[in-house]
Formats: sequence, C-alpha cells, structure tokens
Amino acid sequence: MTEEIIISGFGGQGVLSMGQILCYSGVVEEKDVSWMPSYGPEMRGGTANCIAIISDQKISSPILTKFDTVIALNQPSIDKFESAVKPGGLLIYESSTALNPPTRTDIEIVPIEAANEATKLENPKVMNMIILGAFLKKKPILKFDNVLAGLGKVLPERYHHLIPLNEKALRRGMELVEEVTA
Amino acid sequence: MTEEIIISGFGGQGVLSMGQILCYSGVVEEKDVSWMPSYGPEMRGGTANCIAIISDQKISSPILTKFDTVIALNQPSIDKFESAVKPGGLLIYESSTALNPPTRTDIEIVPIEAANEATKLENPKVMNMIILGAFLKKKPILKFDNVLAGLGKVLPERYHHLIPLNEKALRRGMELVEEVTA
Amino acid sequence: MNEKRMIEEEKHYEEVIAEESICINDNLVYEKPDTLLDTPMHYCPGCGHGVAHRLIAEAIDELDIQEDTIGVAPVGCSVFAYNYLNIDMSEAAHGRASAVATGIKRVLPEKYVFSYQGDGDLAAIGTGETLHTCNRGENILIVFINNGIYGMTGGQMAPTTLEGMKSTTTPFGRDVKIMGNPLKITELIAQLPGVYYCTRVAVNNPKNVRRAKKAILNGFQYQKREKGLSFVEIVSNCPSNWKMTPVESNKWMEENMFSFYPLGDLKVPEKEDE
Amino acid sequence: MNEKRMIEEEKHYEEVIAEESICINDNLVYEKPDTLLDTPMHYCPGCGHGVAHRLIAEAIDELDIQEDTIGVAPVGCSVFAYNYLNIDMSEAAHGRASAVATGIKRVLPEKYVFSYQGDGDLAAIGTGETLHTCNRGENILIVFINNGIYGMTGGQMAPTTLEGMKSTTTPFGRDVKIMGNPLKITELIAQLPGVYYCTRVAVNNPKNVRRAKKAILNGFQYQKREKGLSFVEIVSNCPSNWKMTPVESNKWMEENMFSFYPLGDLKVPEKEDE
Amino acid sequence: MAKVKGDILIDIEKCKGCELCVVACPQDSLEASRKINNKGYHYIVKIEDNCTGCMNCALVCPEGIIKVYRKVDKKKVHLATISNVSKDINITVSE
Amino acid sequence: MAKVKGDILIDIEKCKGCELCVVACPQDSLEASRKINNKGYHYIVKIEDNCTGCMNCALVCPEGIIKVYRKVDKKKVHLATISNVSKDINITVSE
Amino acid sequence: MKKELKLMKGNEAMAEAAIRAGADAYFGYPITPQSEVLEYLTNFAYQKTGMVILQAESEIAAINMIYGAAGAGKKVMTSSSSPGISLMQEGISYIACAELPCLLVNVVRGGPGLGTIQPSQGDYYQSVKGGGHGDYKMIVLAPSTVQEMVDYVKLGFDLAFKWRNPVMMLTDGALGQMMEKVELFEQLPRETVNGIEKWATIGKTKDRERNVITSLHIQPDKMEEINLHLQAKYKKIEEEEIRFEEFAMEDAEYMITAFGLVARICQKAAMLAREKGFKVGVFRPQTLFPFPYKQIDSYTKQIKGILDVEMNAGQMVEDIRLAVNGKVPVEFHGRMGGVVPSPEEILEKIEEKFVGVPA
Amino acid sequence: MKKELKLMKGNEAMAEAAIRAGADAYFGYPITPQSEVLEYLTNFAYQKTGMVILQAESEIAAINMIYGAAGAGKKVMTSSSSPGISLMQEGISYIACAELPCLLVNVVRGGPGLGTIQPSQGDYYQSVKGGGHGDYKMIVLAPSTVQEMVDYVKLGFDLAFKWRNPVMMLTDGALGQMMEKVELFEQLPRETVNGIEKWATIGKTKDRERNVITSLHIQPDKMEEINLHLQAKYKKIEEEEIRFEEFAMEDAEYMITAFGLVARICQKAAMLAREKGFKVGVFRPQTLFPFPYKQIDSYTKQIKGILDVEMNAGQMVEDIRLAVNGKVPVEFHGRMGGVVPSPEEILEKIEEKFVGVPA
Ligand SMILES: Cc1ncc(C[n+]2csc(CCOP(=O)(O)OP(=O)(O)O)c2C)c(N)n1
Ligand SMILES: Cc1ncc(C[n+]2csc(CCOP(=O)(O)OP(=O)(O)O)c2C)c(N)n1
Ligand code: SF4
Ligand code: SF4
Ligand code: SF4
Ligand code: SF4
Ligand code: SF4
Ligand code: SF4
Ligand SMILES: [Mg+2]
Ligand SMILES: [Mg+2]
Repeated sequence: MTEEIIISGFGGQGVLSMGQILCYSGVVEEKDVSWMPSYGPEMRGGTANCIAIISDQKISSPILTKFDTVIALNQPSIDKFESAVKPGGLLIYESSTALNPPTRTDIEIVPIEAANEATKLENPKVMNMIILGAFLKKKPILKFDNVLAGLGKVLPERYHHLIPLNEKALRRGMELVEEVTA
Repeated sequence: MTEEIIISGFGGQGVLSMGQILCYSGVVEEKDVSWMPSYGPEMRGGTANCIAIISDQKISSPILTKFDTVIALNQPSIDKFESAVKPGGLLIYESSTALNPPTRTDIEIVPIEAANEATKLENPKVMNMIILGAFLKKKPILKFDNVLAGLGKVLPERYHHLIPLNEKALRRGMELVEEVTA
Repeated sequence: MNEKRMIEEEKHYEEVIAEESICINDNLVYEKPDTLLDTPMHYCPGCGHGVAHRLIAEAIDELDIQEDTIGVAPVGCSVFAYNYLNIDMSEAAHGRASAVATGIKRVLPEKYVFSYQGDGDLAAIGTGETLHTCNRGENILIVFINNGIYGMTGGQMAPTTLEGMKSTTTPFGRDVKIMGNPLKITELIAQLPGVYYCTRVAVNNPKNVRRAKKAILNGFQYQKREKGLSFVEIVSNCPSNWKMTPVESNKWMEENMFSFYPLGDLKVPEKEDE
Repeated sequence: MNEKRMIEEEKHYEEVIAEESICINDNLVYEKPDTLLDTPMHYCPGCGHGVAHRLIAEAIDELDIQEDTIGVAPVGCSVFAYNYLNIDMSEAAHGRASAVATGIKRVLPEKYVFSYQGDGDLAAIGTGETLHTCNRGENILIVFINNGIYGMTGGQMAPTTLEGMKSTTTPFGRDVKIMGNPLKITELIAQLPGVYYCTRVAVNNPKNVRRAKKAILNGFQYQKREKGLSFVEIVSNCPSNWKMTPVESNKWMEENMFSFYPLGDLKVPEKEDE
Repeated sequence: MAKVKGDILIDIEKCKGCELCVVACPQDSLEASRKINNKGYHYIVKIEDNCTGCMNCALVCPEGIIKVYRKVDKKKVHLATISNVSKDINITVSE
Repeated sequence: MAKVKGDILIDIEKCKGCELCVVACPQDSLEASRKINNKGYHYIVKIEDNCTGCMNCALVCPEGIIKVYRKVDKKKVHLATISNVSKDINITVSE
Repeated sequence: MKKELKLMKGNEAMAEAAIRAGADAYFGYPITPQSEVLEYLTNFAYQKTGMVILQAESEIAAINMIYGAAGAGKKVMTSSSSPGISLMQEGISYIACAELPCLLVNVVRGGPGLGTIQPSQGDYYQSVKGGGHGDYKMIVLAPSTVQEMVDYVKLGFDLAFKWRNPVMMLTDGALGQMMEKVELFEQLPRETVNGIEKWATIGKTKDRERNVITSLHIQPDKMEEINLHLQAKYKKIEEEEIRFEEFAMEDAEYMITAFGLVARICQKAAMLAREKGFKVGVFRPQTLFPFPYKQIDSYTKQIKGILDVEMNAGQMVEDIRLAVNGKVPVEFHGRMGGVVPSPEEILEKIEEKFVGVPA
Repeated sequence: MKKELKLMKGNEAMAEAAIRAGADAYFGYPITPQSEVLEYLTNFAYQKTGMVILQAESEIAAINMIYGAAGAGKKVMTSSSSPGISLMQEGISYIACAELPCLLVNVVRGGPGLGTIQPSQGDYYQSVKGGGHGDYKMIVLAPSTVQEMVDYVKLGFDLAFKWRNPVMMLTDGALGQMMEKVELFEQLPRETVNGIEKWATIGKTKDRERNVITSLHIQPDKMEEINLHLQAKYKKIEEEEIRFEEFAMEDAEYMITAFGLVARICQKAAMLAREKGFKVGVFRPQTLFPFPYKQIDSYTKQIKGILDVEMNAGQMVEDIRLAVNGKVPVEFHGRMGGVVPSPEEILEKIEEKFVGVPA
C-alpha cells in the first residue's frame, strides 16, 4: 500500500496538521511516511499545502505532482490541484464555500460540507477534522485508533481536552461520506 | 641584451632602490624591465632582496633562481646567493663587513669595500650607490646619464639635493672596481 | 473575485452613499501620500511598519523630494519596502543597509538617502556598519524600527528583546545572564559626534504618529542642510510574534517597551546650529 | 654568531663583572615573568605591545593561573602574541577575537580567557563582535591596544586615528568631514551593563606601567569572581608608523593621545560589589 | 458657531481588521464588521455618525487606507423657500 | 641608615636600543652603547654606578630583558679584625 | 531494546541528534529555512545535557565562536542557510587551516543573493570546491532523508574528530522542513574526545608545551608544508571515507546522478522509466568530498549515458564529467531558484536526452 | 602623441588606471599585499578627478558600499586580498544577482586561513566557480603583467557595464608588489554610462517607473526566471568575451597551461625546454570566466600532453581536464602557501612527466 496525498487550503485551516496526523498514525503502524509542507514567506494568512505519503515500502520522492488523493479546503486549492489527481484517484473538497466544484469524470469526487458541519459542532476549527474523517472513511489506510494516537501527538498537550471534540468531528466526517456517496 | 640581477642585503641598506634605479634607467632607454621585491612581514629590519631584469626583449619570468649578476650587501646574502650566479656570471659583494668571502671559481667575484668607502664619503647611506657604481662599471648595460635620471626618479623630491653626493658615490664605485680588478 | 463577495461589497458601498455625503474632494483633509503606492502591504494586521512607511512617504511628499530620494530597505519584514514607496530604492544584505546607503550617498551627495532597518538588522548583524556610518556622520537618515524581535524569520530574540521576554529562541524568557541585557543602541549612537540628530518615537497613537512624522521630516531637512547623520528610532510592535492582537500589542508596548526605551529626543541641534 | 661579535660581547660581560657585583639571585628584585617566553619579540623597537605582553604574563604569574589561562591573539602586529606567552592560545581572524574568546569561555567557563586586540581589529572590522561580547557580559578580559593606527599593515588610518593625524591612507591628515571623528569605543563600551570594569591606562612610564598592571590584575580577578566583562584599554605607540623614535613617540602620545583618550577608570565596581 | 462634521472612507478590501483605528477614534465611531473581505479580514465600518474628521483613525492605520473628510458647516443664510412643490425646498448658501 | 644599592643586567643581544629605559631612569644611569649587537641595534649600557634598583627601566622595557637587583646595605657590626695578613681583614655581619 | 521512532522535521531532527551525539555547544544565527535548529535547541538542549546554546549576533560571530570552542577541543556545531554560510567563508578557511573539528550545516535556499527561502543545491561549488580562500577541503555530507540528517550529525562529529577537519552537512530547505520517520540513536554522554590535549587550548599543563591554534605561517615554505600536510590528509580521506548509494544500478543502462533530496526524486523517476522499459538506475554520492570518482567511472563500461540532475545550474555535473573523463556522454538537467524538479520531468529528460534507446 | 611610459608597482598601477578610467569611487579596507591601492588613491584620486575614496570599516562594509554605489550606476571598484575577499562572498552573490557592474580586485596571498602574504593562486575556485552562494558568475580577468593590470582595469569597467556584471581581477601579491614598465592610457572623463537610468537608483524622475535594486524574489518560479536570465547572459559572455594568449604554440608538442604571473614563468620554462629539444608551448587563459574550453580542446589533435602549473593544489586543472575531456593526458604541478615555482623546476616537471619523448 502506498497512498500519496496532497492537502491544500488557507493558512490557519489546519492543512499542515491534517498531514501530520496521517503521518504520525502511519508511524504508529510502522509504515514509512513523509510530510512535505510548502512553506512561504508570509507570517500570517496566505495559502498552504502539504504532501503526505504513507506507504508499506520505503518512500522515494517526497515531492510529487500526481496524487492518489487531493484534499482541497478552498476554491483556489480545487482550481490548482484538481488536475493533479491520478486517473481513478480521489478528490475530497470542502463544499460549503466552493463556488466552482470540480468537474473531472475520471476520478472520484467527494464534496463535504465541512464548514457548515463544523459550525454545527460549534467549533469552526474542527472543519479539517471532518474532512480528514471523510478521507479515512473513503480510504481506510490507517486504523481509527492510531489516527487518534496521531491526533494526540500533533495537538499540544494543553489542548488535549479538545481530543473528544476532534474525535467527534472525525466521526462526523465519516458519516458524511456515507451520506454523500450513498 | 638581457641582464638578470638579484640584489640582497639588510632592510634599510637600500637594496630595493638599487634595483629600482636600474629599472628606471632601463625605462629611459626603452628597454623592458622588471623589478620584483621579496617582501616580508616585518616593519623594520630583517633581510630584503629584489630581482631586477633589464632586457632588449620582452621579459618572461620576473622570478628567477639563476642570475647573471648577484649583488650581496651582507654576509647572509653572500651565503644565500653565491650559488645562484650563472656559470661565468658576476658576484659583487660588500667586503668591509663580510667575514666569509665567496669561493666559487667559475664566476667573477668582485669585492667592494663599500661600507668603508661610504664612511669616507661621510654618509654611510650611500654604500649602496658605491656598489651600484661598481656594477655599472663591470656591466655598462645602461648609460651613466640615464642612471642619474633613474636616481632622480627613485629619490623623493625632497632629497634631490643629495643627488650630487649619490653621483659621487656611483663614480667612486666605478673607480674601486678598477682598483680591485686592476 | 467571486460572486458572493461582489454582492456583499455592493451592499457596503450602498450603505456608504446612502445619505448625503461630505466625502468629496473639497472636504478631503487626509489621505495617504502619493509616494505611498497602492500595492497592499504584506505586513501582518496592525504592524507598525505600515505606519512608518506612510510617514516616510508623507515627509517625501511634503518636502517634494520624491525625485531626489533614494531609500535602502533592509533584510527583515520590511525587505519589500520598495514595493510600497514610489521612489528609487535598493534592497541591502542583512545588516548592511547603512553601508549601502553610504555607498549611494557618497556618489550622489546631492540626493536624499535614507535607510530603513529593523532591530535585528541594525543592532545585531549590522552593528559595525551602523556604528561606523553614524560615526562618519554620513549625511543620511536612518530610520530604525525597534520591535524587540526578529519579525521576518519568525520571532527569534533580537538584541533589543526585553529581559524576561519570550521569543522562539528564548522560550523561557530572555535570561540576561546568558544573552546579555537588551541593547540600547540609540543611546550609544547619540553620543557619536557625527550624529546630528537622534530621537526615539513611536507610532502607537495619533499624537505619537504626529511626532514621528516630525522626526522624519527633521531628518530629511537636516540632510538638506548637510548636517550629518539623523537617527530616528521608532519603537514598534510585532503582534504576530509577540502573539497578541494588534491592540494588545500596542498596549504591551506602552507598558513594557516605553519604560526601557523612553520616547523623546536623545540629541537635538543646538539653537545656533539650526 | 660571527667572531667579531663574540669578542665584543665577551668584553661587555667582562665590564659587567669587573667590580664586586650585587647581581646575585638573593638581590633580584625584578625580572621578566616566567609566563613570558625567552623568544625575542618581533615588535619594532620601543613598541608598547612588548610591555603589554609582559604585564599580562606578570598578572598570570602573580595569580598563578598559567595552567588555567587561554589567550586569544588578534590579527594585527600582536598576531604572534602566542609566540611570547607560555600559555595555550588561539589566533583569531581579524576583528573576531572577542567572538573566539566567547566560544572558548562558554565551553570552558572555569578557565581564564582574555583577548588581546588592536584598534583596527577591535574598533573597525570587529566592532560588532566587540560590542556584543561586551553587552553579553562575557566573563572575560579584553585588552585593547589603542595605538591610533594600523600597525601591521603599514600605517593606515585606524578608527582611533586622531583628527589631523597623518597615516598612509590619510596622507593629508585625518579629515573628520570625510572619515568621521576618532572613535572613543571604550566610552561606549563602559556604558553597557554587561561590562563590569572598564579602564584606560598606558605603558609610557613606570607609574603608568604599574597602573596598567593593576588593571590587568583586576580584570583577571573579577573574572575569577564571575563578574562579567573587564575591558582594559592601553593607549600605546607605534613608533614605526608614526615615523618617530620610540622616545619621541611616547612624548607625542602624552601630548596628543592622552588629551583625547584620557587615562583613568571609566567604570569601576561599586564598593559592595567588590 | 460653525459645526464640524467629518466622515471617512475606508478601502475595505485592503483593511486587515487590526482595529487600531477603532481604538484611536475618540468618537467611538468605528467597529469591526461581522463580514469579512476578500482576504478574510473583518474590515472596519463606521457605526456612528458622529465623526469629527479628527484624522486619528487615519494616522494610526498601518495600511494607509482611510481617507478623512471634514466639513465646517458654516452658518447658512436663508435665501428663499420654494413652495408649491411636493415638499417645500429651502435654498441656503454658506457665508 | 641603610644604604640602597642597585644594579641591572640587560640581555644586550635582545635589546633593540629603543632608549625608553634611558628616559625612564631617574638616575641617568643608562645610555646607548656605540656598539651594535647582532641584530644591528645600539644596545644599552649602564654608564653610571648610581643605580638604585628602582626598576623603572625594567618596567618600561618592551623586551622584558632587564633584571634589577637591589641590596640594602644594612648597618654592619664589627666582629673581629684579623691581623698579620698581607692586609688587615675586618669581619663584619649584618644585623 | 525498543527502537525509538519519531516523526520529525529535518531541522528539529538534526538538533535532537546533536543533543544525543553529546555535542558541547551550538552557536548560530537565525535564518530561514533552518531557524528551527536553534529554536529546538534553546528549548531542550541545556536541560538535557548542559549543552551550551548561544544565539550569536551574526553568522560571522557564530563561526568564530565555533572556531574558539572547536579549538578548545569541544564538539561544536553551527547551522545556517546560503547567505549566512557565505558570510562564514573566511572563518571556514581559518578553521580548515587550523584543522579544527566541527560540524557546519548549510540548509541551502535558492540563490544567488537574498533569493528565495525555497530549497536549492546552488551551494555545491561553495561547499565542495571551496568558497573561502586557499586550498582546503571540508568533508561534505549530503543527506537525502531526515534519517540521514540524524545519522550524519553523529557521523559528522566522528569524522570531524577523526580527521581534525570541519565537516559540512549540505542539505536544503525541503529536507529541513519536511517530516519523516526517524530512528534516533541513544543519548551519548558529553565526553572529551581522546587526544585533544595534544592540540586544543584547554589550559597548558606543566607536562606539555603550550598548544597554539593558528593558521598563520608567515614563511612561505612553512606555509607550503602546512598545505602539503593538508593535501596529504585530504588524500587519505579520499581513500577512506567515500560513501554513496546505488539504486537499481545492477542492470542499468542509463545512470542518473544526483545528491541529496533530488536523488530520491530521481529514484521515483527511475521507477517510472523502468515502467516504460528504460533500464535506469540512480547513483547518489553521499559524500561530496571525498567524491566517488572511481565508483562512477567504474560504471562507464556498463552504461550508455549519464543524466545528472541538480537543483542548480550544473555544479556537481563537472565532477561527474571529471569522473568519466569523456567515456560516456554526460547530460544535465537542473532547476534553479528554489524550484524542485518532479519525477515526471526527469523522466521526460531521460527520454529526451537518450531518445530511441529503450532497453 | 608621446606614449606615457612609467615604471610602476602593480598595485599603484591599478590605482592610477582606476583614476584614468574615470572611476567614480573606491571603497576598500587595508590588507597586505594590496594596501598600496587605497594608499595611492588617497594621495591622488580626489585631487585629480574628484573620485570618491573611502576607507571602509571592514571588507563587508566595503563590498556593500560598492553594492550601493554600483546600484547608483557609478563606476566603482574595491580591492582586497584573500581573507578579505572571503568576507565579501555574500555581498558578491548579491551584486551578481542584482546585476550590478563593478570591478573587484583580489591580490591573492597564500592561504588558507591567515596564511602568508606571499603570492598565490589559491582563490581560483572561489572566483571562478563561485565562493558565494547560488549560481552566479563573475567575469574573471587574470593579468600576468603590470601592463595588463592597467589595461584590465579599463577593460574590467567596460565589461562590467556592457554585461551589468561584477568583474573580478584575479592577481597575486607578486604582481601587486613588482614594478614593470607600463604604458598608461590617457585620462578619461568621469561620465555617466549610457542606459543606467533604466535600472540605477539615481532618483525616480516623473517619466519612468521607480528603479529597484534587489536580489529577492520570493516566488521560486520568479527566482528561477532570474536565474535563467543570468545563465543566458553567462552563455553570451562565453560566446563573446573569451581571451587568451598563446606562446610558442604553433609547433608545440606539449602544452603548459597556466594563468597570471605563473604563465610567464612557464614561458621561460618553455624556452629552456626548447633549448633541450622539447617542443613546448604555453597556453594562458586571460579570462578565467569565460574559460577558453574550446580553444584548449582544439589543441588536443596537435599535442601529446598538457602540464598545468599553478600556485595552488590544482584548481584550474579541473577546467583543463573538462576542456580536453580525456583526449590527452593532463598533468599538474603546483606550489602552495606563497611559494613561487621557478622556470627550472617546471622544466624538470616537463621532463619528468613526459620523459623520453623529446621532439
Ligand atoms: C546573512 C543573513 N542572515 C540571516 C538572515 C535571516 N534574517 C532575515 S530577516 C532577519 C531578522 C529580522 O529582524 P529585524 O531586523 O528586527 O526586522 P523585523 O523583521 O523585526 O522588522 C534575519 C535574521 C538573512 N536573510 N541573511
Ligand atoms: C579580513 C582581514 N582584513 C584585513 C586584514 C589586514 N590587516 C591585518 S592587521 C590589520 C590592522 C591592524 O591594526 P590594529 O588592529 O590596530 O593592530 P596593530 O597592528 O596596530 O597593533 C589589518 C587591516 C586581514 N588580515 N584580514
Ligand atoms: S512579523 Fe511582526 S514585524 Fe513582521 S509584519 Fe508581522 S507583525 Fe510586522
Ligand atoms: S608597526 Fe607599530 S604597532 Fe607594530 S610592532 Fe611596529 S611599532 Fe609596534
Ligand atoms: S476621523 Fe476621527 S472621529 Fe472620525 S472616525 Fe476617524 S478617528 Fe473617529
Ligand atoms: S487601522 Fe486600517 S487596517 Fe486596521 S482596522 Fe482600521 S482601517 Fe483596517
Ligand atoms: S633600576 Fe632604576 S636607577 Fe637603576 S638603571 Fe634602572 S631605572 Fe635607573
Ligand atoms: S628599554 Fe629595553 S629594549 Fe629598549 S633600549 Fe632599554 S633595554 Fe633595550
Ligand atoms: Mg525587529
Ligand atoms: Mg593599531
């Protein structure tokens, strides 16, 4: 198994942590992992993305241009990375804010109203966790428990009281996939 | 004509100027010239030498290990450069202070009691000019007038009143050669 | 621009023009100076760099010296200053802005030259250049933005970081035993005979902004009169790396920075000199 | 050694022992310290560097810290200081001696560390390192030889060259309009909180030599008590590049240097501190 | 006495919502909008109509995006009243 | 009263003839020799026998080559006189 | 014993490795993309081992603090990125000449000038040929994984002391910023390396001559002696310390040469190429000095051509050419200014340069 | 008109040439063996042409003053020697990236470290391959006579402005200190070079956009563009600016390659060799970048071998090897640390390396 993913969105949406959680979980499962951020000069704001690779084999290039999965949290990310999904691959995107949804037909496209759902969970910050849940439902490459372990590693200790909320968000994401793809 | 000379002595004895005078004179005669000092770290004292080349042709290497003429103003210079005279070449040395005179037989050796003579001229500083005169007598490669012109270039203007004294020393050197080689 | 946004905006402009407006040119009492370009600045919200830039532009406009002014930008958050000021400008290597300014001024003595530098740039890596430029009394203006931190690189300790202040390289607060005391470089510079004018200002409230503006104006004017070096320190904030809101950061600055870096003139021309 | 010389010398020694001599060990009241090696020094006749070296060696001997002292030599005439002092020493790149000393002291905090630097080294190229080392209050001693010139490279202007003073790069005398005023770096350094002790001495006469010795002793003693940085400026001569005899050079120094660089303490520990 | 009336225009797309203007305004005329602009910032809006045109907000604004207008409502002289229109129209001129 | 008598030894081969010691000597005991040493310098010699061992010369010597000796000629007590030798010998001890 | 596996950023992993290698001191100045090294160390190092951490006032101060502390026989390290490393060139030349062991890290960014903060390999020449003045060599290690960044910290210190020579780890912004799984070695004690008392400035004991650290030898023949000694040492290093990695080279008909992170991208490209029927392998020098000239040359009988790929305008490619000395064609593909090549574009280059010759 | 012939020291001749070339400014810091440049200028320059002369507080200040003044479109120059040039590496990288014309002189001394003050060629790599970070090139001129030092000052300024590129004159302590006869060109006026208003910071007039001097391009693709532009420029320079000198090459069977002063010593050696019956010639690159690869390669059919001679451990020899690409054997003879080879020892090397093959 090798899963090559790019996660993209605004700075502050938590795209970097999403990739890190996947990679931490991968480490727990003794897989090879690689996390590569795109880093920019701005202190605040701007767009951000990261490439996460989880594999049973040794990973060669940590930098890729084609992905098994693209996760897009805003419109510019959809525009930029739709074409980067490998044929037959997966594109998950945040759909409550997207105005121009992706159009490819040779890939699986999963819209998730994560922003709206996050508001319902009364914490817009967990939007990313909802999407991550959706991804994990679509591609159960990692055990849910290990993902929670990964979450624990990425969240600084002082925020560990938020783990239950994040778990809830992850699970909500998983449900949503079933709803949309049902 | 190509004359390759090394002039060596204590710092302060004026070896560098001797070479420069020869080269200036060479320029006046439209010859090619090259003057290469050995420069060291010490501010005062220590030994110094320079290589002067005067030639009708274009000069290639300004750095040489064998010379047509060696001019040695002190014992260490005799010791160091006696062997650097080309076979058949010329070695002129200051003999009033030298304890171990040179011994080669395949070259011409000219001892000049320049220090003593300089004292007689009441200016120990012109010792170098006496030797230079001797050299020019032995190897009249440059016209005397041009040498005087060269002297005028090397001496800073404020010392130009000393030119007659220096001329006298040069001439005395020429005489001395006749005396020794007579 | 997406559709949703356009709709929102239209609403806003409608609001604005809903009632009889006095917003006509005749009534205009303040707008950004011409020399400040329209390009949106890359600074974080509330960062003092923006105000400082504007004041320089205002001074240039007021003295009508846009064609004759050359600026030097440092390496620091203000590295892109040349994107905002509509004058010829040179970026300089980290810490070397005053040397670059010296180079320019010496060959173009009739031009106005200023450098704009952060505290890391001017008081750490650039200490030597700063001190010697000031000591030579180069006839330039140095604008020094002291925000007590390395802004651009993400909040490391600067020479001016206060005792006990946290930064990414003093995670437990600046320990003066290890890192030394915060450096009052302006106090040192004021003592050099080559320095004609030396002052410390801030841009945290309208009154201070006006004073800061005056200081910069002074700097250019003394330069015109070939008086030597003018040095204007602007005590400033870095909300992002101080990890505060802009409003909090200004408050923190007033409470903590001003006591160590007191505002006011450090060296002013004697009367007959002016 | 040539024969003539040997004969002369013998004569001299004969002269010396001609009459009943008191030159026996019991009567010895002064000789060069042990830590000063016998190697003849490369300095020009009458150069102050030699005395300064000897005083450091005397201080080391008196405090019995030869095994625990590490010196840092600069690039300047004193680059070969390590040839004369019988202690572990490190040569440093031009201007960086205080950074090198910092590196040593931080990893060997229990050792005595000093740097020895000329005015070009310390106050021109090394300004940044000097100021920041002092500001950090590194627990070291800096000995600063101010001879107002670049000795080693043949007499170019130093930051400390006096107004109007000629050098090979100010052939018409230092013009402060072009080159700025001579820099009183010691006055600046004295103000840094990290600096515990700061004084200016000279070695031109026996009284001053004694004072200079005391200053160096102080520096090492404060270091022992972990007080922070001690800075000892020695105003010195450079007969060769000033183009004077040694005796003239000392006179010139007294008449010209001392008025601009007045001897005396710039910062001394408060009583309770000592 | 002349009445001073002020107003401001903020280039809201460039506003970064730092709220320094809000704090600087002696009239408490300003507040962050609940809406965000294109860059995602809660831009500033005037919430009171009591602006005096004192320029404080503009002076502290790091983005230099506030234009300030001020009008001194000078004493007006009544010229005429035109009646017989849907509503009376008063015509005045400033001194 | 005790009489102080001093002397110095100069390592003349290392002397550079700077004459700083000459100037420093309050007794004017020193002078440059007309002779030169191996390095070509006019080294220093003691020309008067009035040295007090004050160390001034040694303190200012850049080469650190002056050793200073000092002897306090303390009051001497007469022990005995041995006669009948070619010349009388007086034996004294210091206090 | 359980392996200690962690997911770490390259920069932080290097910092942690330095602590664990028992490093005595780090002196450095912040610069993107490597400031995390100093930041991590200020958080953890002193508490864990008493390691000295000092933020210097500049890179020049930092390298000279390194000179001082390395001269005192301690295990010391600095890190910076391209412009900062340029400022250190004088200091490095001094360190190399005085034969001081230390570990220098260059997390390269796009140049020249202030450039970008994105990854680059534009400083190969500077590190390998000598950015400072005079004839000297650093041992240059080029990791391609975060794991190697960790391992090379330890290796770097070992080599530095074995040869009394500065060691440069030449890495880049991407490796510094990316996270990978790393296996950390156990904490080593901070202890004095054997033999340093013979040369280090630690205080002259009565039983030995004083130690002097210097690079000044004013007599040319003495200075030549020093140089001959250095050259002889470098020759020995070339004999003993060459390290490299081969990927699918057994049956390769074409060889890609690359160092650092790029080599991994090339491995992916080689895999893609093999899917298309081109027998492509990758040769990756892990030590840039000493350079595996012979090892590369030994493939000239087997392969038809070489494509050298770098994130620069072509620097290591000269060493590849020197290695094969005209025996096989050497082509070059480079990206600059912080742009990272993709596996696909490398594949394209292979096809373009060696077209029509599938295996 | 009568030629103006003078006997001058290399360093002073350069200084005089700078004045005569109409240079606007010199910024520099003293260092042996080149301090005479600044000394000469402080004596004569301002009085003669109003040229600005400033002794900087350090080499780093000097190179950044150069950056500022060159950015203002003026003809500016600095000079230093090896350690000082190392300190300038960051600045040089900035200057190259911002495409600023200026003349830098390195009067090389023996390294590494503080080394000696005697002549050396140990900084070839640094000047030619890039001592600073990133991919950039200086035009590197290597004079072998005092006359060329004079001529290359003028040529250097011309090339600098023609290509908007820093030009480095790579010379050495011996050339700097020796005196030769020079023919000085006439005093040129100090005048503004055409076209600088398009890029220089001279004050933004109303009729144009502002000029910005920078080397920062935070977007990698933009930075790559800058790099591609630079590389294209360098390629053009390689096409147009190669300069070299041949000595007795017509019938040569063996070629000595050497640059700078050493080439003249090699000429003498070639003459000695010919006396012994070896047909030896000398090829001397006058531009080290651009390097005469093709010109050297063109001799591979004629000659049997090359002896490269340098005052270093072997630096240019790599470019010679790259030029001939294995076609003829390339041998090397080098002296280091300030030692200058003699004609006799070079002759010996020729015999030793190519023994038993007299013409
Ligand atoms: C030679 C060099 N060293 C370090 C850096 C990294 N660097 C960029 S800006 C900066 C400090 C910025 O701080 P400051 O000068 O205070 O400006 P601010 O961003 O706070 O306005 C540093 C260390 C660099 N670009 N070049
Ligand atoms: C980087 C560098 N720049 C310049 C020099 C040349 N240099 C050697 S010593 C010196 C100045 C010496 O003057 P100072 O520090 O005053 O010491 P002094 O010789 O007067 O005791 C200079 C400029 C150098 N060696 N290295
Ligand atoms: S990081 Fe700090 S200094 Fe830089 S722009 Fe942001 S707030 Fe301003
Ligand atoms: S040059 Fe000057 S400082 Fe140097 S040794 Fe001679 S007198 Fe002393
Ligand atoms: S101009 Fe004055 S009153 Fe009006 S909004 Fe601004 S600060 Fe408030
Ligand atoms: S000060 Fe300017 S940028 Fe900040 S909130 Fe007000 S208008 Fe917006
Ligand atoms: S010890 Fe005193 S009295 Fe004796 S020679 Fe020296 S200075 Fe003169
Ligand atoms: S002070 Fe010392 S070196 Fe100078 S003359 Fe006297 S004894 Fe000689
Ligand atoms: Mg700052
Ligand atoms: Mg000095």
